[in-house]
Amino acid sequence: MSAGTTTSDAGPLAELTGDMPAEAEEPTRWAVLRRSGTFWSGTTIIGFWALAAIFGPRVVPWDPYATDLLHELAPPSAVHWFGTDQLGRDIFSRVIVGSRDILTIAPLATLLGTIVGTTLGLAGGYLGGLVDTLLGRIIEVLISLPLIIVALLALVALGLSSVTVVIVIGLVFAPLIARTVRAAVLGERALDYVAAAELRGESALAIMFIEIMPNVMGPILVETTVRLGYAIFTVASLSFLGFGIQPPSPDWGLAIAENYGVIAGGYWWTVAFDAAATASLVVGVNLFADGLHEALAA
Amino acid sequence: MNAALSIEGLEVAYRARGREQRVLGGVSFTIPPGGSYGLVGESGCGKSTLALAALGILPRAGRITAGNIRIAGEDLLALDAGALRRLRARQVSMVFQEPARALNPTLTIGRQMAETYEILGVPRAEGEAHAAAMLGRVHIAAASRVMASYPHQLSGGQQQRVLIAMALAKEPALLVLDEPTSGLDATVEAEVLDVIATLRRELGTALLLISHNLGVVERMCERVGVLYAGMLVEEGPTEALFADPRHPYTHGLLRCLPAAGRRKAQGRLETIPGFLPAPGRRITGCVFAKRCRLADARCHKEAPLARDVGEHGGGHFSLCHYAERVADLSRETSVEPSPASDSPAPAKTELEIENLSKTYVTGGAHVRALSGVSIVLGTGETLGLVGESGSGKTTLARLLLGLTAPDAGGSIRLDGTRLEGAASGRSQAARKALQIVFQNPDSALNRAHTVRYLISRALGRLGGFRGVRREQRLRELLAAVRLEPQYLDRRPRQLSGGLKQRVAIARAFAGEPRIVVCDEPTSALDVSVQAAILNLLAELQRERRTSYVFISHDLGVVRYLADRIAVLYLGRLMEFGPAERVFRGPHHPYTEALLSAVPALRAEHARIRLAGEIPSPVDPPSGCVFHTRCPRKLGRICEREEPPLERMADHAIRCHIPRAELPAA
Amino acid sequence: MRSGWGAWFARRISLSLLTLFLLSLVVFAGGQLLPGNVGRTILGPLADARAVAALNHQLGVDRPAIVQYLGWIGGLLHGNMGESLEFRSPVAPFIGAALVKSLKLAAVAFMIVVPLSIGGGVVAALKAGTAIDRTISLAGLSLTIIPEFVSSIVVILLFGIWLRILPISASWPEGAGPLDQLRHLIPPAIPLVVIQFGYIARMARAGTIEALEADYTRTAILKGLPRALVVQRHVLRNALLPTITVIATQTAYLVGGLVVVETLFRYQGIGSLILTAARGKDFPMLEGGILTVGAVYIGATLIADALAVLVNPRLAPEMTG
Amino acid sequence: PWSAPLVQAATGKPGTTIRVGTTVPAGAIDPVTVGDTGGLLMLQQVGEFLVFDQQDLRLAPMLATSWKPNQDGSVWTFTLRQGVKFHSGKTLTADDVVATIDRLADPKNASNALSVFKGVLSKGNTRKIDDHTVAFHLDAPNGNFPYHISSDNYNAIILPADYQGDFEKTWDGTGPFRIEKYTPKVGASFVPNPDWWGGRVLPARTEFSFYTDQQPQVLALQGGQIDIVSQIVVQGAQGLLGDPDISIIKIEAATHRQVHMRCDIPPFNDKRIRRAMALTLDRPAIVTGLFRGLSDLGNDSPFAPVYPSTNKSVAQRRENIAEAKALMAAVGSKGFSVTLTTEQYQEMPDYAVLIQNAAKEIGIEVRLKIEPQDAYYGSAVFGKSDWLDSPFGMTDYGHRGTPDVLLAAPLMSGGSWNAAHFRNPAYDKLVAEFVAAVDLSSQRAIAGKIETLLLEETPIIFAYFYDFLTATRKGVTGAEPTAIAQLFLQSASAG
Ligand SMILES: Nc1ncnc2c1ncn2[C@@H]1O[C@H](COP(=O)(O)OP(=O)(O)OP(=O)(O)O)[C@@H](O)[C@H]1O
Ligand SMILES: Nc1ncnc2c1ncn2[C@@H]1O[C@H](COP(=O)(O)OP(=O)(O)OP(=O)(O)O)[C@@H](O)[C@H]1O
Ligand SMILES: [Mg+2]
Ligand SMILES: [Mg+2]
Repeated sequence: MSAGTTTSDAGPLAELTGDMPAEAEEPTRWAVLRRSGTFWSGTTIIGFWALAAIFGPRVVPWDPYATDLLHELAPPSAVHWFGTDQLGRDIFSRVIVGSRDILTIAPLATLLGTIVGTTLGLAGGYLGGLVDTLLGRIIEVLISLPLIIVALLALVALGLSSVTVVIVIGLVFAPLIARTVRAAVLGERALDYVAAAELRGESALAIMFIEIMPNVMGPILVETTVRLGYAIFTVASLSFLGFGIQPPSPDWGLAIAENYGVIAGGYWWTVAFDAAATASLVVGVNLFADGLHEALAA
Repeated sequence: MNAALSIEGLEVAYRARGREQRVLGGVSFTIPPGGSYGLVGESGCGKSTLALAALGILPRAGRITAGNIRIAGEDLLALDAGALRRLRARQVSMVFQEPARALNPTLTIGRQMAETYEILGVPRAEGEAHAAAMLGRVHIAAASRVMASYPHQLSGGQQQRVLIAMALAKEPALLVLDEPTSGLDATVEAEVLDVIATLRRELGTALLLISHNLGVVERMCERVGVLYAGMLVEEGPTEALFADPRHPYTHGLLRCLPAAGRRKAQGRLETIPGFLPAPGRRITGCVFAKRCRLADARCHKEAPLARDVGEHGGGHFSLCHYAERVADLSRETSVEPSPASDSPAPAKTELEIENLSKTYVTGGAHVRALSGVSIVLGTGETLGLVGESGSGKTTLARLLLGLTAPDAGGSIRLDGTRLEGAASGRSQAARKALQIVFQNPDSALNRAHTVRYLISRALGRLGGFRGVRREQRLRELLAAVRLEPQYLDRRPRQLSGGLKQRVAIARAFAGEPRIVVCDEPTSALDVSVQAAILNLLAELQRERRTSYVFISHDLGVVRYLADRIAVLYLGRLMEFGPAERVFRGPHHPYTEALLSAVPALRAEHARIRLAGEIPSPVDPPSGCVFHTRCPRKLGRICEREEPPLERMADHAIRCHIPRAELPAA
Repeated sequence: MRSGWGAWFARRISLSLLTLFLLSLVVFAGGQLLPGNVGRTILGPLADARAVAALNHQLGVDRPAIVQYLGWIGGLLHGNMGESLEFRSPVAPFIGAALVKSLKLAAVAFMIVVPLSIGGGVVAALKAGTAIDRTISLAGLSLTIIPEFVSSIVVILLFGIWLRILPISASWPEGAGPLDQLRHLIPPAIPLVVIQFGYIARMARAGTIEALEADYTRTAILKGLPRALVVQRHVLRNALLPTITVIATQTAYLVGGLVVVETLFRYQGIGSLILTAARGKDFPMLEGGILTVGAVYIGATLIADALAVLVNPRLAPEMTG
Repeated sequence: PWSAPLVQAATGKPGTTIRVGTTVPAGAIDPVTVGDTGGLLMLQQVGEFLVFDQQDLRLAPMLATSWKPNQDGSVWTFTLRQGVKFHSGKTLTADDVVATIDRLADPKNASNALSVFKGVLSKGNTRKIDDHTVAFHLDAPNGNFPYHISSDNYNAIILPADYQGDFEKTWDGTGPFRIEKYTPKVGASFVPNPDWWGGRVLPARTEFSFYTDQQPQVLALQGGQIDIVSQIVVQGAQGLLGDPDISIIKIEAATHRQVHMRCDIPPFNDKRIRRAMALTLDRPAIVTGLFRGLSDLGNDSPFAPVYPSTNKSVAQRRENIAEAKALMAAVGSKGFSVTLTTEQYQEMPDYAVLIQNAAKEIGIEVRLKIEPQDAYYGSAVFGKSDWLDSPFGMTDYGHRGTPDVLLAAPLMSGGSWNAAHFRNPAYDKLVAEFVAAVDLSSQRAIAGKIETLLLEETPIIFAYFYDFLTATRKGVTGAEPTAIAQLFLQSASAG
């Protein structure tokens, strides 16, 4: 056989005939996700609340903000399905509409935290050396501060508004996400495709964001969804402590804070539905995260 | 007497992503007491699954769906938990592929060994004595020190020997070895295999040996089974099967190895086209039909039955309709001998490495990974870099590419111009000139990107191509590495190992490099794929006069490709010269040992055993670094004085022994 | 490796000190952002401005910020954590008392949750795929997401008010014995257990499943060891390492992050100490509290890492890195 | 003889332990600086005042047995009780009184009473006549001066003359209880003072537990872990109001919220708009809804119904949307939007929501900004405080024994708490007259004029003055709270 000929039937092109490689046959992650009951239950719950947030104000039976001091603390009935609160507002309407603020703030905060955290994690993990040591220290500093305390301090310092809540939770989450991302990046950094990119003369930014980032999207995605659960939790806790969403928002955490004192008096409905709603949303997000996690691990 | 292991119609399925996938489809064979049986086949064909199933330790996802297994006469599937435990305690042992993972990292070796005796009711002190003795039998000298160590404190070879000692401690009727040496150096592998062979003979243990290395199987086993897609396609006495394969697949496997002494100039290597079918896929007809050059319509429709095809008796079975025609395959593509030049034609010097050293500092320790290495490489030549694990091959590659900065003092010249130490400091032209093909394509290809992106990006950055030009070059490059355009939109995980390595090669060639470093580019691949990749590399070199620095621990492969060979030991250049001269000798005693340790098929030469472990590069031996293991050590001079790298023409050797007395093949 | 320990500790400790120093800077800088001033906070909004100025002068907070910080850190180097501005007495006893309380609560919570969740996780792993596994996993998932303020209220109402079997305040009376203290600590520990259970159980389950499929476990099974021994000696040792680390990282939260639980159960732990110090602009108290939490967290991770190395010496080389 | 500031007779069982839940003192317990309810409650457990302001807002003797003004009310002379001993054993004399009051009036002293004495009493003007007589030479005539040094001024517990600022060590007062143990942030306990001038102290011991929140106190009371919650607000305590195991002690008080509208900048610089805003509120409904009726109605002046000087003939303002709309129309305003800034405190967020809803009726869109208290007050000086700078804000004001301070600081030109930026010379003059008036009938007459003026101008909405509430377990008797959150326990019994 002479050099350069590739037509012999035992030649290299023949090596390509036959089956597709095994992997191409396997169900894709999306297919795994599609069959995941966990994922769909989560999506359904989140979807329900998202719809409630969008269309709630138009479909609820009462104006969620309308006070009626003559019918305060009325128990659940045909008129007020979930009863009324201390100002006589309809709890059912408030619970439905109450998903609004949390469903805006929590995802935005998580998104911010993810963006900042991913950037820090990529920088620390890829650049290494002094940058990493310094970032590592700062991350450890921030992590050793209990989350709720940082959030409280920052909110007191920066003033209360939903934007501040977003920024504060985002920044509190950033180091946690950065830590996860950094660990994943360290694994990737050792892989040869990074060396190959360096040998092409790619810039550090290109290597971080074009080469490495797509490969750590799995952990980032998982971390993000897990964080989203915590964000909901945290927003609710901050509202509960009076540092989050402002009255008269029908926000659930706020509602629980405003009313929990009266449950001992038997007015359980002022808190129960909001607590259940909070729990259901966090469960939803966690189920969603779990399903995603399974699919990514598959 | 009962067979040590008898398997009949074994079928195993894995549940993966919610589906059952059959990976073993009715395997039957028997190992007589004290017999030895080798199992070979491509990665993923079900070898490990078979071994695990045979011992009843399949992973959770796995399930035996049919068949039965008898160990020393007992029906494994019918035993209750207690009986199964007793059977395992006395009759069977297994050594896994990766010794580091088969030892519990949290317990000392002594403790783990003692368990074996504990369960047999041997008193503690006696058990320890037994364990120490057993370690002695697997050539571990400081038994008490090793027993007090944790697994991570031992080298891979030691770990594997410990596992073998542990496996043989209970003098089992059956020993299963799943690729017991594939993570080890050839020199260590040879020693481990020796130990196994000796002990097995002494204890009368039957052996099931799984290996993709046909040489190993040939050396160790009486019978061999060839597994393909969960089916035993051929089975027979080792001698007969290797000499006269009766299945096209076996035939292909044997022929795609670079046969001893074969060189790239002598033509292409044989390959097996296509891929292993995906597990769980229903196949009508012969499982191998799609890749078989003998296949006809019948093969695609009708599944062949196993039949005895042996001419010499002794049970030689083949699962092929046309077993008798397999022999014809050889004749079709016999080697066309072409004049092999003894030393490479004098070529222009492309790359000049002078006095290159590299010291890593980790945790206060100085690891001298490379020490004063000087090498030259001509245009269009291949430099083969060989040496045991840790000898500094990869370090040298990384220094060349600028991925690691060398110690001060040395220099790398490309075409006479000195290169900066770090790739980031080099000109784009210099970066373009030096590219690499990594060992593991999974690691080397960014799995997030498509083939199109992977290659285009390299074309853009290194070749400076844009737009239509780039698209055109992309097609050309694909054709050059024999990739069909249909793969452009796939991601690496949708490609087989061989295809991935082609993409990696295409990427390396995107900027028309002058030199490509290949760091063990085929060691992660099956032999059938390896041949195709070697062919490709050889062709690309012929077409483009690219120089290669080719790193491999497989001397067969190095011999096939290399024009010059550099032998490294503990970061020192021990020998450097034209390939044929290095192989033929006179050569360095270390080279001699490396050559003799290669378990080539039907090798005739006697093996040279290197005593002891590779010394630590943190604290290398005085004088000649090889003296601690050298079988031809002269005496005190070797311990005291580092021998110079003595040149004779273009062949340099670092040894105190006069050239005339040095060994030759 | 032995000599590595000294170097490892030295390195870790110096890094920890650096972290704590940075932490003190962050807190100090953050403290400057808090609105108002100490004098105003102590005297209230309606107090006369002259009195506020006089008080600020007395407390020395009218000095430049950097001077205050240097003064504070100088004192710290001499082992003096400073004086509380609000309480006008040394902060050390306040922090000491709060720390002891926080540690007690954390210890009780750990004592309940660690065996429970590790046991649960391991059992789930051993029975993976069965109804038991699914029950435990689902319970873990469901419990983890109940916000503390919800579970705390339920606990108070249920045990403290309706059933009256547990105290509703975590603060035990003067001179209470260990058992009585424990009784008071159980109610606030329950919400913490609820939150932590799922998290730790999940880690333990994952680790156990991984170890169960590991080659060394197969090696052990093939030795013919009884299953219980295989699990105990080979699986658990390896499986629980990541869990230890996770537990350690929870200490920062358990010791310093319990504002809600401490408020609801009237417990004077570090969390509420930090919060009141911040709101009162009581800088030495705030620094002291936060640094204490930081030190506890760093200490816990240090211990967890050292423990991990002890259990699995293979991790030792990483110590140098 | 006058024995103790007691309404109920001491009929309870002696020798019980009284467990009280209260707000945690915010800082060091120092009579000079204390400004929070937790702290003042601690002071009052061991310390006593010259006079006691009773629940009906009339003064009763305490450490002073009698007092009288000179003719124009510019000098007040107090006669001290004989034979009173400090816990340290020292006998009380005029020197102690002079030193105590001078200390509080000294601007160099970080004194929390400075704002009370401002323009009333200066340092050095408290003079000893003899060992048991003290004269106060005022900066200006003041008919209500005794209130300024009564229990209303919680800092004014009488201390030994040589007080060193180390109250937390000595707790040296003259009161019925002496300190047993004080643990900052945790609690305190007191035991009877056997030498008390007032006679027998009923309880064997009192224990105070500090809480940062009302809810845990309510729950602790319901759970039987404490006997008294020293102060509750209706929000969050509705459960207690109907609980048969709980008694509520209710004291009519002047505690209120001031909803200020800045008179100097839009949108409230026109008094018609301010009046329109005030007319939107349905006050009786608010009082029912927020306080279950446990509150008086406010008439947009500091004159709470509880003050004897209040002129009740001035008509109560009622919700009148039509009139409010007419006023808006008269100004030509179709409505606007404005932010109501207020504090995260008790019922205030709820009240803010009610204001928001009410304002909607006349086209005013109110946005809420509800801040933590310290953020709301900021530095508490003009230019650095949401409280003093916001165009529309709501501030909490505690009970005062007289309306004097409330008339002056928040409403007079240049008043230091004048968040409404209200400047009205006629008003300033009326207030000066009111303060100087010594007899009740002239006070009432001037009050009428002030009330009318404020209704016309409406710089601040005073919608309600709610009652001070203390909750006890059934069976607790003899506990006497005051409207500023003091709690006298010498006659208490836990049944
Ligand atoms: N736990 C598992 N779950 C699902 N599928 C599995 C599992 N283990 C192995 N497989 C699949 O079973 C097939 C056979 O695998 P096995 O490990 O037996 O092959 P092998 O011949 O030992 O390969 P190698 O040479 O790479 O070790 C492969 O397709 C593999 O992907
Ligand atoms: N980054 C590093 N830090 C410290 N030591 C290193 C580093 N890289 C390699 N070494 C050490 O340098 C020596 C040479 O390593 P190198 O990887 O070059 O060997 P190799 O010949 O490529 O071995 P193998 O055949 O196992 O790939 C070894 O002792 C190795 O442990
Ligand atoms: Mg295998
Ligand atoms: Mg290498």
